[in-house]
Amino acid sequence: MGIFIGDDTRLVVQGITGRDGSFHTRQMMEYGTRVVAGVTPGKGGRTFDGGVPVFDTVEEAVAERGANTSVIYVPARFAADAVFEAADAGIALIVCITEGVPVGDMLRVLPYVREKGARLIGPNCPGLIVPGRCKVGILPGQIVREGPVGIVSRSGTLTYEVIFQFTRAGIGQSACVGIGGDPLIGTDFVDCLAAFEADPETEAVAVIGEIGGTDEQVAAEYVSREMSKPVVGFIAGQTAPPGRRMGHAGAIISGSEGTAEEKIRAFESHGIGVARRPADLVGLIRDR
Amino acid sequence: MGIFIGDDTRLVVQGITGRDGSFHTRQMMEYGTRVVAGVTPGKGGRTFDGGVPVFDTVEEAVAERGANTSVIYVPARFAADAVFEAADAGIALIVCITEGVPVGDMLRVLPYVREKGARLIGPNCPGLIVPGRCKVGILPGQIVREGPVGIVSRSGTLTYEVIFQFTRAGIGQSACVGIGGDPLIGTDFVDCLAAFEADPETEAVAVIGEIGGTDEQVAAEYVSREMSKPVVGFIAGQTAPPGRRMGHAGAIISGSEGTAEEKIRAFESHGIGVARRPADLVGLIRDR
Amino acid sequence: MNIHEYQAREIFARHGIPVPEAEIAATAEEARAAAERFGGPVVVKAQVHAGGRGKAGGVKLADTPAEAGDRAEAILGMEIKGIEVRQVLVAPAEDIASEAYVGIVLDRARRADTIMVSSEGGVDIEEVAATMPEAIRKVAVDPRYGLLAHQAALLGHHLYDDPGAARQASSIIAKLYEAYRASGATLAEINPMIVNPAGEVKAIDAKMNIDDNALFRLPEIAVLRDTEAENPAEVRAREAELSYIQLDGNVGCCVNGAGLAMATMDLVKYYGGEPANFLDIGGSSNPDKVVAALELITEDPKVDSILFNIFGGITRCDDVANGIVEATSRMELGVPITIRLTGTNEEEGVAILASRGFEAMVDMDRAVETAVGRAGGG
Amino acid sequence: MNIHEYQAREIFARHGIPVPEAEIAATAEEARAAAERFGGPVVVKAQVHAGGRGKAGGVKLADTPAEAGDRAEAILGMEIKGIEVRQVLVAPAEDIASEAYVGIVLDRARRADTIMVSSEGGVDIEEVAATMPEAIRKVAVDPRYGLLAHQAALLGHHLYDDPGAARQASSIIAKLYEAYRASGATLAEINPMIVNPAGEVKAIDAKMNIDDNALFRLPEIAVLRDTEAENPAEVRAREAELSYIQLDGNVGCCVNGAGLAMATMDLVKYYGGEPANFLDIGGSSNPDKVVAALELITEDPKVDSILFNIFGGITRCDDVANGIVEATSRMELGVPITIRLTGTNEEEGVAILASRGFEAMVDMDRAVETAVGRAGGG
Repeated sequence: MGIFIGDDTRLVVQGITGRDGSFHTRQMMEYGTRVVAGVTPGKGGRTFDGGVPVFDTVEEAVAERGANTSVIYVPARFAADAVFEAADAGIALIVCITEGVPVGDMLRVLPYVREKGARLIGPNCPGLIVPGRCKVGILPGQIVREGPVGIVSRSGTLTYEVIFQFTRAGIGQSACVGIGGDPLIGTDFVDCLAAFEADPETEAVAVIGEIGGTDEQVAAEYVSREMSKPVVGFIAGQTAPPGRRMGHAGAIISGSEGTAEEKIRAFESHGIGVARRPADLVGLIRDR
Repeated sequence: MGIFIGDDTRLVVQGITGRDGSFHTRQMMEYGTRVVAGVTPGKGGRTFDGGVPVFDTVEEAVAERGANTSVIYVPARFAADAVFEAADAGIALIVCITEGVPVGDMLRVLPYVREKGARLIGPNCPGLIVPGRCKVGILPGQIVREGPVGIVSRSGTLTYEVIFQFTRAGIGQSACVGIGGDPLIGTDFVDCLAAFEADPETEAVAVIGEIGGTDEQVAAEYVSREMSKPVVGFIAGQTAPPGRRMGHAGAIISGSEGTAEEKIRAFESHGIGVARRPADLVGLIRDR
Repeated sequence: MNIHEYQAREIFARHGIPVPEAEIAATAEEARAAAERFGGPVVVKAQVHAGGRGKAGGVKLADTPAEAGDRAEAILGMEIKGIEVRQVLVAPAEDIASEAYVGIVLDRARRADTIMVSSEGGVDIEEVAATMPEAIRKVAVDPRYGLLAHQAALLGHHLYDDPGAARQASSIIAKLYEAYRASGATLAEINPMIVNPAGEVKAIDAKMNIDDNALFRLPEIAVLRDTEAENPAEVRAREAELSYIQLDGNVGCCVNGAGLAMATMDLVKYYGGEPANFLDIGGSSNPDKVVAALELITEDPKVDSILFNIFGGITRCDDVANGIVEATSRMELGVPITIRLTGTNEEEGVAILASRGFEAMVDMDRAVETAVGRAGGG
Repeated sequence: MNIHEYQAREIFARHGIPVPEAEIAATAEEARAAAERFGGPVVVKAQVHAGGRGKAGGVKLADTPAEAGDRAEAILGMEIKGIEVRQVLVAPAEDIASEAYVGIVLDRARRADTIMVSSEGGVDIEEVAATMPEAIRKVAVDPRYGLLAHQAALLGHHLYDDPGAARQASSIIAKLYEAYRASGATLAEINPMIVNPAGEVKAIDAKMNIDDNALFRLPEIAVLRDTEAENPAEVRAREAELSYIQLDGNVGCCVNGAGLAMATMDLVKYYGGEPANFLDIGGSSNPDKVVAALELITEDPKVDSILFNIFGGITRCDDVANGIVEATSRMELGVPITIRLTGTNEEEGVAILASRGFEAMVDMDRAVETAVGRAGGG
């Protein structure tokens, strides 16, 4: 099972001929993801690596190759256009890896995607992986392992770190989703928690949050109200100074809002076990 | 009963202190419509005719007076703003009398009204009346009479003419709705036909169309597919030359589209009796 | 409102659409001089608010300046669909590798501006739609988001396989949409849009219709109205805030309300007559408008009979009656007048008319039939 | 990106917001001259990227030009939250009848720009929100429709009972939103917005934050960056495409990925140390970035121990190892270095480091604990 992607995924790669796009397309194909098409405007008619047809538009990739999922590796200035195009073409799941997308672009993209009935993951995210079955994005396939824990995170390498610790401890994952570090993202913690709750293969969930915004607080409330499965969490940025953007565009304490303390308190008050160190997540999951 | 308005109507008049607004407010109150508030920005705090409180915003009219219906008499350049405001304030039915609203304004207004769950009638319309109960707009109250025929029309005075002929012939009306003569309007024939079909007091419907667009053709199909009650029709503009705007912004034959012949053919092929003269409508209704 | 090709070209150019140079000429000599400046062969095109000018002989090629002068001479002053040609556009003839069509139009049914492109350019789009609909690609613009980059891109790709041409076309389409929106247009067309042998995409013809209702906030567009290219009576009617369209019949109609005015015309025809005009005096109660309306009707030499059809609502019957009395005291009608008057203040109106010897009827059909009879028809 | 008050004022003025005249001064003499030109009493305001400058003594009134010079003298060169004041704004002191607050900020939870107004101006809006939330009126702007006229109107009416003042405020709010959008802002504030005794509404203070990600398409905004007003090490880090923030501790951290970098800092603290910085070398595999990162860390005199924490994904461990080797061959670190390296090309990376005598660890906790110990903490 897993969530959002799986055996039915038919992937189109937007920006397949670019440096990042071509590299990760090969990685995804190696992992077993069905890459059915690529899109690079002006390069329609070519073939990528001798097997994947390249089109000028996503519309053609959907019409001719039945693509239902898209992953976006185009430069930031074209990322919003790429999401609009994928949603308009009827793509159901759009994963935007691109970092540096203007927040004003996302303001317009988010309602559009919703109106088209599509799901956007990202931008500025590592994508997602269902161990042993399908990977869309840039998460390293070698660190995951099949198993019962769902992982959702706003971060990239910190997610790898957590996955790595679980895998080393012999605990596999049902799916790992990086939702992205930007202030406005398509899929939030609650969306992923709901999917994990519904996924029969997931037995517990680890939520990796960080400073900035209130998504963790909303998630905590959701967990206590709607979830039957145990949830554990970690919040990065306890030592972050207020008012500074900690790398991620979304990781900033604004005034008194978005501190790690506030998020940890929200987790604890809603019954989510909070790890002081990433390594403690393993023990917390074992205890549940 | 009637449709769209009735005993529950609590009306706010946008532009109540203007020339048209004040005149028709008095007419509506005389007819028995419950006018609970007026709005004119900058004139909040006054009272209209000693009884109706005037506010700066529709929001206040809703909060303080429970307005649920709005009628708009503001100049064309402010009409779209007035509709946005009414929809945003939670008004359920917005009747825009104003003529000359730019079509580009309406393009943005229509989806907004729909998203807010409101209904817009007009613009460039005479409004509607439920004989003996409630009138919103400018239809002359003295020509209507209570009865079983629903009337819906794109026109103003032509509607009066038809109502007058019915009333003179002793046939009363369940409701008369002028949907407006512009290319883009909030409520179309089908919306009104559906409401008349659902209204237990309506036994038959007269549809008064004119050249331009395809609303009559769509309505004809709807009638044959969905309606149990008899429907008769008239189309104005059989002698109109192509390519010329016949007064109403929407009354124009574009290329080969929107001719009276085409509409009459659509009516007839879907079982709607078509009157050659407005006066023949009475006979057609009697025959059904 | 219609604007001329040369005016639409200027708007297009202002929005960055590649439009080849051209000059406007009101005389043969000006056309000759323009052709001389351009050098090679030129096209001479009539500037009129009427379709089908090509078929009417209003577009001609000229190889030399002298020939350009001759062509202009022939075109200037000719009538196309009843409108006299007063200006021609002179433009260098382009080498054309292929012709396409790009148009934006308000789609009433979809409640959206819709962009249409077709690789079959230079011909009437309705004809293409009828004979080879698969050549046309349509995209509706969501008014909340505007034209999205990928929409322009896929229209470009529909038109051209060559990536360079597709990119140019996408850019032109995006700019055309901007021009359309910024001008309050309800139609904007490039037909044909060409690719020349060098691979450059250009707009050769330019057409725009403007929403009259948007003009109040677009003074720079409003001034483009060429009243000389319009029917003078219609121009005067607009200035008097009347809605008037001259037709070919002999029954002059004066009605309050557009729908009722159309129905009145139809009824004239029904009773065997032919309407001389569409005339809506609107919802006002200003007697001056009635006077202006009567002036317009009586100045039309074809009119043999005048018909008033007034259903009082906002318009008050007494105001209309006063207008009729005032107008007839100022001028000699010369033809019979038939008056139908009912609704608001009907009694007062009827009394005013009676005091001057006019009879007023209540029934529309009887009034129309009478007026048609008085015109000698029916 | 932060911009200065005087820059935000210029943007506001360009969008038609009434902003009283003012001059920027870098010396006491310039401030004195400006005050002389203005005539009456003036305000002298520090231009720094830091909140709370008023409380820090960075805003002073002056009655005479000489006094303005003295005030500027006192403010220029002072440090506000660690940042040196290099410029002051000199503006005529306004007569104030009432003060209000207007702000626009990206509301992440609502996924919309949100406009907030409060009749309690001149004070911190968070304070107003905490003490008298009913004074604040918020309106979310639907990004598909933009700010609608009635929204601006009702915010104006919330602020002022007087129709004239309400109308002016609505207009200012609409223009502020335009300025906000056109500048790629994530925050725009007027605090206070005043009414003077003549009933004129004006923006007295101006504040804007800009979305760094939008700068690529706004060159006219990008040039407003005042690198002199920022931490020099952070400026250099940005030029090297590193994300770096200097802190007060002594364990220098170099990490790939922002989340992991924060978690590493937290772990330093957990093991009893204090991080000297946040540093994310990003997802690149460029050894030059590693060199630049090491330079930044070693130049910070507080650093007693360096910690690398690399989880290879797109970043390859061998590239990072090469960067470390190259940097240490060019410069003397002077402090111990602890390296955690795992993920893509881990073996190659470990081998490269081993060949130069560096030990690499796989476990993050052990590495952090070691680095803290080497810093003398823990």
